[in-house]
Amino acid sequence: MTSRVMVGVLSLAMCAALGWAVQSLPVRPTGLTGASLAKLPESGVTNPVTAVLLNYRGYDTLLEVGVLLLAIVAVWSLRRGEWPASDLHDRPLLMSLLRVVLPVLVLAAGYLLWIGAFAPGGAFQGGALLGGAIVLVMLGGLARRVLAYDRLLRAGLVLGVIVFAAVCAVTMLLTGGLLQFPAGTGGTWIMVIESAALVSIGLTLGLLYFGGRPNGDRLDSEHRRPAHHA
Amino acid sequence: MVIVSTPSTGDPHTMPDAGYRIYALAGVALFAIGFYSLLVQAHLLRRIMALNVMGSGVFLVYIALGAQTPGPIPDPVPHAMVLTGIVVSVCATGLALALVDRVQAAAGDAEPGEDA
Amino acid sequence: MNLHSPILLGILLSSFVTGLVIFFLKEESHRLRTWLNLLGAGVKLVLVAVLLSGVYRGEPYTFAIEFLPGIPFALGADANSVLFVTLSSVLWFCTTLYAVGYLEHTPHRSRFFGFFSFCVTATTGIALSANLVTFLTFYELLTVTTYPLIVHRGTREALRGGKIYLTYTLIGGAVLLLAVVWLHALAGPVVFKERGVIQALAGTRRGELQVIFLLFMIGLGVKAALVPLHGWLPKAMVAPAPVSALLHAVAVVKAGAFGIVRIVYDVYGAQTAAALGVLHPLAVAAGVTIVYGSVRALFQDELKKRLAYSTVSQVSYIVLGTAILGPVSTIGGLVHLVHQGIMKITLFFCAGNYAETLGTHRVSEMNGVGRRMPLTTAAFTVAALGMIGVPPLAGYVSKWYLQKGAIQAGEEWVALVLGASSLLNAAYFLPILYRAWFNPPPEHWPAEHRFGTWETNWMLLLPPLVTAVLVIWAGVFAESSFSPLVWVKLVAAREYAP
Amino acid sequence: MTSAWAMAWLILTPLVAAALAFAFPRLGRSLALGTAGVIGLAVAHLMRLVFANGVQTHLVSGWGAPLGIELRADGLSVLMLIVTALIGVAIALYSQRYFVSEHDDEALHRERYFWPLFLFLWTALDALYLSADIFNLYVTLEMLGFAAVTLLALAGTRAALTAALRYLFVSLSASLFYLLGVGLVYGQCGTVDLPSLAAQARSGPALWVALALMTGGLIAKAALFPLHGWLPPAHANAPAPVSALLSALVVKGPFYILLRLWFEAFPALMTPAVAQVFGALGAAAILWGSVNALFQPRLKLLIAYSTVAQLGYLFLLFPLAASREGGFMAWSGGLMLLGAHACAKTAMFLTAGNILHAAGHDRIKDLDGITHVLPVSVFAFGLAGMSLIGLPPSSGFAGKWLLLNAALAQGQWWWVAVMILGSLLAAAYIVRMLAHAFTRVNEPKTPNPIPPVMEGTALALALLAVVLGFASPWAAELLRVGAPVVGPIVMGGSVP
Repeated sequence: MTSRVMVGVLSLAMCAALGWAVQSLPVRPTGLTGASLAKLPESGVTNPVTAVLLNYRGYDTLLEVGVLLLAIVAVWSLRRGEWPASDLHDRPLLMSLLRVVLPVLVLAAGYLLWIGAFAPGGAFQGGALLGGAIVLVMLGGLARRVLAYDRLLRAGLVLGVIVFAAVCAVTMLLTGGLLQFPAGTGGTWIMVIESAALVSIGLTLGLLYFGGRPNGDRLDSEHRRPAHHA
Repeated sequence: MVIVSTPSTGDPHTMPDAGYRIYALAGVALFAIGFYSLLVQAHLLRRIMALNVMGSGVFLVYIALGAQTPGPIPDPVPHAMVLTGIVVSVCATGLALALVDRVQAAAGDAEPGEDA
Repeated sequence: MNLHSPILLGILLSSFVTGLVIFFLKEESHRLRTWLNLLGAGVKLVLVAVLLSGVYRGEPYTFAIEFLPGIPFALGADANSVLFVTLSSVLWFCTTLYAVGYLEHTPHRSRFFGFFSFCVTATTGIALSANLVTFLTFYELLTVTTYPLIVHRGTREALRGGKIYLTYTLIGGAVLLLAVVWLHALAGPVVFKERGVIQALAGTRRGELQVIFLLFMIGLGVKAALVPLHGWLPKAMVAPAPVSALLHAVAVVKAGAFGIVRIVYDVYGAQTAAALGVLHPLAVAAGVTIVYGSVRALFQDELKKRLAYSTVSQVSYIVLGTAILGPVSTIGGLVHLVHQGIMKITLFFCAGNYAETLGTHRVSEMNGVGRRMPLTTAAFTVAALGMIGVPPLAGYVSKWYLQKGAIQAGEEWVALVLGASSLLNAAYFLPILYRAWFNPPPEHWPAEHRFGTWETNWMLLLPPLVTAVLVIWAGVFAESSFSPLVWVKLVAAREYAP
Repeated sequence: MTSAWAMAWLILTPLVAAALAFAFPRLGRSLALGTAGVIGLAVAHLMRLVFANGVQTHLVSGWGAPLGIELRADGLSVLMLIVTALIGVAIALYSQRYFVSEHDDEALHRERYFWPLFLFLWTALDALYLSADIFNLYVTLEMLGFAAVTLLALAGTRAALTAALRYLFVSLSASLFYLLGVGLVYGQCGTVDLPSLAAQARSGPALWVALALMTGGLIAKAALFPLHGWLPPAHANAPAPVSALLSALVVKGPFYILLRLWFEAFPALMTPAVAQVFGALGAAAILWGSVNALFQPRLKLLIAYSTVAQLGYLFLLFPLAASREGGFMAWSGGLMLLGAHACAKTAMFLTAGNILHAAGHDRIKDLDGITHVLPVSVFAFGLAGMSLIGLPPSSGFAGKWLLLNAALAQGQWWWVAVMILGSLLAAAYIVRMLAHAFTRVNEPKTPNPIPPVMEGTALALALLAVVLGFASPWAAELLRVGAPVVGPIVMGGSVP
């Protein structure tokens, strides 16, 4: 109990210090709004957030796509995934909902990807929708065969990193700078990167929900050993 | 995620300059609450949630910083950073959940540390 | 780097490469290992002979590569280096032969001889170091490479001895490191040079230099077994006899004593050290050690222990000679570096022979060993008499110069110390000689082995005979042109040159 | 090849290789070796450029600060990249045989996932050492932490999983502290670019709090006393090559960021009191870690506690390098010690892996006579131990020499005492292990055979830990490029 009190005091003290720090932040700081907007025409997109994500700070996003892949590699290394539902005929309502919702979700994901260049949206937002669609698919117990197809899944998961890195290499050959797009082509390159990223992000988010490597993992099917855990 | 209400949507000269601070203060409060829970909660799932609360606090601070600069358009840089942070935090949560499950499968209970 | 640098490197590499190769030899390739050992020791002897003549002619020998920023890893050869390197490489050759014979049919010989060779590499490195950091490097390497030799037998007792050894020497090493770093922080890179290199600081940094000197003496005093830092030496007696020979005569205590010589003469400079007032306390410490070691030796029944305390006492003659200002005592101290080495190694070889051949480890078991092993006992007798200081043997020469030097320097109390020590030496050596020659041998020796023609294995017999001859030669021909004494006079002349 | 290409190779090669190693699990081994080769060449090239032309900067996407991200390679970065590459190559070699030597499915599973995770770890470290942007550093830190935790969990034992979970919680919360700190810095300064922050040279409550947050997070990640509790179970229970990676490389990343923050971005906040606090924590780590190492029953725990102690030495750099007199000596000494520790600790953990493999356990009291069955490994352990103790001519000695010299020149003798005491304690715990190795046993057990590459890698690194002492002038020259501290590298008025 005393330790709780101590932790409480510590947290309060930290909160107070943080509040003090926030209060002391400048009222009219420089920020980067002006700079972001000024360079927007050169970035190839008109949505400033997308410009920051994929152009000004595109390098962050490259690593971030790497982190996403790393997360799925990590989860797969830890355990096997589980199917939430066994029999989809038990859930007629879900099935009929999915028939409507799934195409809409995929379409919406594509739309978000496209609109990201001009307005709020982009690969991450689209990817989140796509991930949601995959979760629904799994909840419905659909597409077991596809999701058990290890090679395909792996290809989809690494697509984002590979395409991003390829774009890096190609544009670097053209301009000599990392992630520096030839003048006027920024929008195209960004769209290439985002399209690949959309697939990988969607798959990653969906498969994180699955929570482990699919049962079709080649190593498992080769050896057919019972699970030690899960 | 990026569509965030900011206090500076109107004419910057009529708005209080430091209005964004209330959001930042809420953010640091969330951060502190999350930190407290992280230290006092024993249940692993709650600790993961505590980390997410801390993360949300941090993101709220970043979002508030977007409104720090005057003008109708918020600063896109911290917003993009939050987007990156959220993706990382999703990954972290996924990893943590998988690891907790492995630990529970190996140990049979959710309390860590007895043989650390 | 000049044409001479390959010789300096060669002296180190002759044993280093030998050691490396031996590590990878199979345990069974006994013959190859023996030849490699002797080849390495022989090559080293030849190279040292070349170096000796070169330095005598006044040729410069230097070798340096980058090591620490601003401080090279530097080798060189001055008269002091050559004295020590000659001593250790000659005795090394004898010890190698002896060790081959001694360790026949025991396990882990490749490991043993590998570290054995590394050990001499470190010792010759100490001798040839041209600056303080290089000296420190080899000094610590010596510590590390000796440990596996001390614990070689792997028994509880051996491990305990090894632990005590490391405790003392590593702490000593740490103190030495502190002294070296501190001096560098004050004076910048320190290169060994006759008459010292820190005169410029002696006026302004007197207190710090005194403390640093004390740290140096503690750091080096551990290996040189200055009382009260000598505790490891008797405990390290658990090591095999060739290792004891190594510890006492060739490498470890000698490295400590040589280090003290280096610090006093070539870092501080005798005159500067005297002006700082640090020599007199050192002389007193040496005097105390001399008497204390002799007294303790008197009460040891185990032969190797008695010899160990005798070493504690005798090595401090070197320190004493160094700590008394003036060329004559310098001669006495330095020449004892050589004389103590050849006398003590003879004694340890003989002690090992008794143990291996007859199984006798104690003085009380030595009745009549002279009749059973006349050659070994003759060598033992020569060395023991030399230690006592009977003319015309080697020890007499050292003591005579020490005595004369002390009186010249006005330190009459030293004469008392030397007199007392000689009496004590006689008191602990003469009874052994009497027993060995005049008491009747027992019916059965504790554990007797027969080795055909000779009284013991010829590889065990030859080394003590050779070193005993050296003891006589160093005394009788002290004033000839090929003796340690003549060389030492050269060193003293350079140190005290106007 | 421009420095931009060298930097791009350093980051993209391991990233792409990681993705491919995941997509094609059978290729993992070859991909890692290929990556090691490419990275070796790229680091060598970058080093050449830094020596020839000074600090190398690349504006990613061509924008430049404050809008864009900068990659920057100065002497410090290059040194860290070299250390990473050395250890990375060694681990890539060692792991060629480590996992498959057991021949069961679990081992195969571990190996298949080891390679992509290892390559991600390498990506994260390379990116971390090249980044000049404190937000980008956050992303690299997270990548580093995820990869490290998962690699540890690969061991699959209960102890390892529990340690991994604890490590993950520490790592994630520490990252959030860091991230919040970055946010406050941005709020105050309007930039997250290190050189721009340095140019602003601001102070104020927000920056103090921000720096405190970031420092707290980074200290926890770097396992500085008293936040080191997660380290020993984590490093001791991981598979051998992972233990080596964690101890040699992973904890160095956050330490590096601390240097960048305190010495480059906010030197104004580095008051003598702050410097002394860092030093005091470091000193406590040295003593606490060393004393604990003395009493550990298992070899890998001993080595892990030794890491706690050795990390303490790195933090002595703060009080010693902050001073003008001998500042650069301490700076280069501390960083040389970092490299020395990386080589020595890798050699030790790999040796421990060999011992575990051969003997089936690593209980120190039952390791009698291990020299007779694993002479090369024990020799490697001894050599690595020399470097940890700081015996000349090892690289550990070179580092300690410079630190000691700086401390004495500045009259901060208390750090001298701590360092010397730490060395003696290190000697004690290393001899504790080695003494068992020399014990005579009558019937040595027949050990499991060890693939030669596993013994060879350990020995090579141990030798490197010793002979790199001779590379210290070179390291000092490298570190001089873009160093944030000044001062001579040799003290004292040179005596004639």
